[in-house]
Amino acid sequence: MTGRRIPALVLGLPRRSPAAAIGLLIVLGFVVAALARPLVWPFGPGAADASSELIGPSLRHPLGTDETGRDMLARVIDGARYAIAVPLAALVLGIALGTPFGLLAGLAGGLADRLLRRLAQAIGFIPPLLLALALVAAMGPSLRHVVLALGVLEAMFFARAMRDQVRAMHDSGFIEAAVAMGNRRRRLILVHLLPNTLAGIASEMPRRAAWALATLAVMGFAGIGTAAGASEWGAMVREGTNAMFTGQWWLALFPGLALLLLGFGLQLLAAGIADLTLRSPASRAGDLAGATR
Amino acid sequence: MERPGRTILRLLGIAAFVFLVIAFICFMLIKLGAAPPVVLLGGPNPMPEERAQLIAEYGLNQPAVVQFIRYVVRTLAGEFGRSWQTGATVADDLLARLPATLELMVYALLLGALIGIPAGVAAAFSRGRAEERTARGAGLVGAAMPSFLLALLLLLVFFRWLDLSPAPSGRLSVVLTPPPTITGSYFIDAILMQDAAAARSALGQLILPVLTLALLIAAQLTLQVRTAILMQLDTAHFAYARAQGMSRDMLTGIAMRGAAPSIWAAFCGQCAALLGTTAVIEYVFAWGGVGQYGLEAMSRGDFAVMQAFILLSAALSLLVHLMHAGVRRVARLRIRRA
Amino acid sequence: MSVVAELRGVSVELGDDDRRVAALTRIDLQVAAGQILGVAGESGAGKSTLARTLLRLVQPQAGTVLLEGNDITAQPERRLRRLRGRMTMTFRNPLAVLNPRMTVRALLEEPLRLHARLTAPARRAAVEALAERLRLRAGELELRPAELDAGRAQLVGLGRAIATQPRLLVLDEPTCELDTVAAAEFLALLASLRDSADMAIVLIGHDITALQPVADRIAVLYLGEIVEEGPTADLLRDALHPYSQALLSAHLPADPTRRGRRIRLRGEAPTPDDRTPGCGFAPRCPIAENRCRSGAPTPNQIGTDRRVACLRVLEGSSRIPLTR
Amino acid sequence: MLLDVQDLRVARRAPGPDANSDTASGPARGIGTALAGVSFRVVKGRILALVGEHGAGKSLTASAVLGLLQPSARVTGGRALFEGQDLLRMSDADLTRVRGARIGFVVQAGHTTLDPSARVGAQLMRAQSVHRAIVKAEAAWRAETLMSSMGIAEPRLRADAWPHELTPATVQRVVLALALINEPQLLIADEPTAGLDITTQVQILDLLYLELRRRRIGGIIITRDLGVVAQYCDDVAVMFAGQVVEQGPVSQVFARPAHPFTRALLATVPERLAIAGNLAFGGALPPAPDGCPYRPRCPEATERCTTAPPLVGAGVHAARCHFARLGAA
Repeated sequence: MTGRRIPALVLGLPRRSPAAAIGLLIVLGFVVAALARPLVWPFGPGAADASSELIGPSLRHPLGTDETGRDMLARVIDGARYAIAVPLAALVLGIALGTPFGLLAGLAGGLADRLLRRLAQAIGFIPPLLLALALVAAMGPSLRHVVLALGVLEAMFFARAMRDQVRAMHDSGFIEAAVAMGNRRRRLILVHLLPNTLAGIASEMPRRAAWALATLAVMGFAGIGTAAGASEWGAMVREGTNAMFTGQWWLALFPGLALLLLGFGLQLLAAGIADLTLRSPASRAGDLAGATR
Repeated sequence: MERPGRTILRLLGIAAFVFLVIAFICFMLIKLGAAPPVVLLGGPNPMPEERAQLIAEYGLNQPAVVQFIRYVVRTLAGEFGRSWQTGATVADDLLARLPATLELMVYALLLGALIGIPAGVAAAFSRGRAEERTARGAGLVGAAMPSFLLALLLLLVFFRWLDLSPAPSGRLSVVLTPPPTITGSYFIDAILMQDAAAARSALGQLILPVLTLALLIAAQLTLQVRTAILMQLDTAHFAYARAQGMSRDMLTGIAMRGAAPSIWAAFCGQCAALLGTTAVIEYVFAWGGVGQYGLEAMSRGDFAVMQAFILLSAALSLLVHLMHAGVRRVARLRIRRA
Repeated sequence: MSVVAELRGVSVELGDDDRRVAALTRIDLQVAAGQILGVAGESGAGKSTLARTLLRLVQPQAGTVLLEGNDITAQPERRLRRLRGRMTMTFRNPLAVLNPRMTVRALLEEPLRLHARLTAPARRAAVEALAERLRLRAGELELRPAELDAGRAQLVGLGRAIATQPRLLVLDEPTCELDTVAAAEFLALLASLRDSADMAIVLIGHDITALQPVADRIAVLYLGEIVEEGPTADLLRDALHPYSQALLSAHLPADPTRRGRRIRLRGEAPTPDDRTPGCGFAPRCPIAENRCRSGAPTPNQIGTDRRVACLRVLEGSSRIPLTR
Repeated sequence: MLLDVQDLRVARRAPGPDANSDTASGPARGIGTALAGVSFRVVKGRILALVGEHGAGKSLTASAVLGLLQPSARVTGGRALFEGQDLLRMSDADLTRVRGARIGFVVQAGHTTLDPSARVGAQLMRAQSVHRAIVKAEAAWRAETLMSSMGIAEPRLRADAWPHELTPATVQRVVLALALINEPQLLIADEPTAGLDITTQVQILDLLYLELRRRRIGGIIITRDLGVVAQYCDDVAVMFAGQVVEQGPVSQVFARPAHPFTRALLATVPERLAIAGNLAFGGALPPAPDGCPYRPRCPEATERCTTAPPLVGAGVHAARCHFARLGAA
């Protein structure tokens, strides 16, 4: 797979992994919708209209309106900005913070590595969802804090993943060969270690984004860090919960379904990538051994 | 080979380290807070005497190190402070609410495993067929499903539309009085007290939250079990056994035995992370357990509760971790004995 | 003939602090320019450790490692790095040692980039010349490791090793994952290299007979010790150490008319963990005596340039009677 | 006649996107590995060697005969008559009764064949109960007896061991026992000693040889080692690019190789390897898609080789070459 060029990789994706292709399509769909909404949709997310409060789904308002007459479709699409930007920012932060740590720990080995591992293990005993919620609750509700809390937790994940990759790679042949060839440490890391370890981590990214998205939504739903934005999907579900039982089910349902769809897209993408990168080990053991049916 | 004394010492050392790290994080929650600690611990408008007491209790005018040591000592003594929302001590509040949460979690785990493990096994064995795609797709949808959305959807269908289940108003119909506490589970206690009405009501209230949690667990387990079994199916020894003409039952047995450690790890992983999801579900169903208590404390900034809740969640997953390691150790000893 | 690489009384221990295992014990070895030294031994004999010690990728606990007469035993890695163009090696598993993200061209270019001060066009030309020497096919320079089979990958590995015109080339079981045809081609290429480039080559393998076509001398390794060493022809004609004899007789001649009579050894090739006092081979040796289990034999000079570490060799009673 | 494979053809599609498909390693991915008409015979009590380079289709042939092809490959023609019955047209249920019972097999990398989570003895007993109703005590007794005749000391103790506790050579002995425990009429062994030390390799091969002879079992040994062929096999089939290019009794084929590929293969043997001359085997050249597949590497190729060569036979010795040199001596 390494030999292929990027365009060929993208064009060939539907054939090689339908799951990854559909997942990618869903995610990109949300991105495009969030960017293009002002151009194509007549209603804005904040435009209250007293004449059309709490209208059910109709042609004019496909997802209905809320109690102040705002168009739900506009609000849901507006929420996609948060649903995309916050996990993305958290992911970037997590990778930027986490990978250097993991790289250093993996390279150093020994005591430093053991200590960091124990530390990560200890922190890992707190369910990540609760830790993220607590961090935001402690720091106070603001978009920055939400990104920071999610980013720190992503960083812990990526540090650990990177560390494992480095350790595994360290024992693999081509690093030893590179040492035997007389590579400097810096070149060893930049040319040989980093590209290969990053490739190993890349497949985890959609799943981590899905985690950040879900956690963001729980924050919104529980009213923690609602400053993330009025049209954040979790917060919208929270607002619509009571209306759901009085008959206005669309208020909570559609933002919830948007969450589900985007999350599903990310999960599909992750599963597809895993399928593409993981080949069954037995298939390499020869035909007789590899035949499974 | 291993001296038990040394092993125990080592374990104690690790436990102490883990506790200190987690205590530090809980302690830091206050330091991260935007408001002064007195407000965080005593509520928006603490009385002057309350204020003085808090400062004395926590040593708030002393250096941070001293505060941390005090916090550790207090925590070890089981003192978690007072909730400014309920006015009671956090320890009492937690103890009163714990049975409700445990009841929910235990049933959900059992039901989740009962659905998820067979589904995962079936998915793996029907590799490449429609059944697998269905099970895997369902697993992925479940993995992407926001917990609160599933709860609301179930409520919408079974409570609002079909009117089959009671309102999400806690563990028991509001018109009934709870049975006296024996095990802490309203359902079991009601049965023990032969209170049919209470038992029926408790069961009715349980169904939807347990189902929600169980479905979420089952979705994850399906995916994890499927992967674990598939890895077994891809081994050369499995192919060999199949080629030797073993019956389907024997093959299933071989794959299950091989995958058992992974499945056990997946199950324990679900246990460890469960309190977070449970909190959200309790919140939706107004369950009145520790999860709802903790979540509301977080959204209102009741820091003493928040700290204790995080500690409790860590303690629970530490317990699960020990259970996981213990079983694995026993299983490995069984192998090594040969 | 100038000695290029030499080990003097080298001992290497591997493992962590809890458990140290003697991988090599008191190794004396010399290899001269223009010479191929074959090293034969079974798994656990210390072959790979020997290769890495020659290149000082492993720090020995005792003894001296010399490269072109210079003691490199205690050189810091920073200094060694500059020598790594003069002493190179190839590995057992040829595919695993190639960075999967680099093309064959980049892989061949790397040693030049590290050790030769060449301009980019000169380096390009050098890579092309190298490819021709290896008889790579058109387009193969642009492939990546995943698109190569073991034979081609080992060829690339060899190209990387000889790109900087080293003085010492160590080949760690280069043909063990190769087909017979690919292996034969590899050995033929190696022989032509020996004749054209004046370097010292250490060729490691697990079978004496497989080394025979190209090796000038052969050393037999057992449990981290050299039990016998001498010119290839002498050793093949008349192996003196019981283990060398057993190894030779275990070879299956590809000739149905030659039904070899075989020396049957007890048990399996041991790991260094199972090392017993006395001669390491004694537990499996068909002619071991009581003294073999107590005193470890030291290498004895036999004739002009053979060494054998066996107590019975001096009396001329080290030959095992053949039975079927 | 124990096994008569006639014109066996297997097509293989390029590995698809789904993770469960197989991946041929190296440049041969998807092409060239299919079988283009493989024929050979195994006689009761004789051992046939299947030799050739990696990717020539040796293992694929065995998989096809046993009905164990990967999903990406399928049989497109030919017959494989085992005691008169065509294995290729047998139902899966019938095939299951043949495999492991009447045909035993040893696969490459034997250590992966054993179930890591079951004791060795239990696996040997399990293999027996698959094919017949047997009392536990008898199954255990038979397992121990066979382990002992496979040269495993203290079989009762070893039967209680887990696979990871055994040395590679002992594992291989257990694997052999597993293949023989149901007293098959035919044994297919795919690289039975790959990865073993050479001193243990001969121990294992000696055992296998004696056991096959003693029980008058027909054997197919797939190997790349011509020494194994010369010393342990009666007949040989040389494969190249999915075809048998030469077959016959080992003594005749080794004495008078009729196909240029066989000659090249025999020239690689250490004792014969003439290093002095610059040997060009052309090992890296891919086989030709039409005509004689060996043409690109053949030093004797002519115009005629662009047409498919016929099978030229002289009695039991035959080769697929326009210029086959047969029976001259």
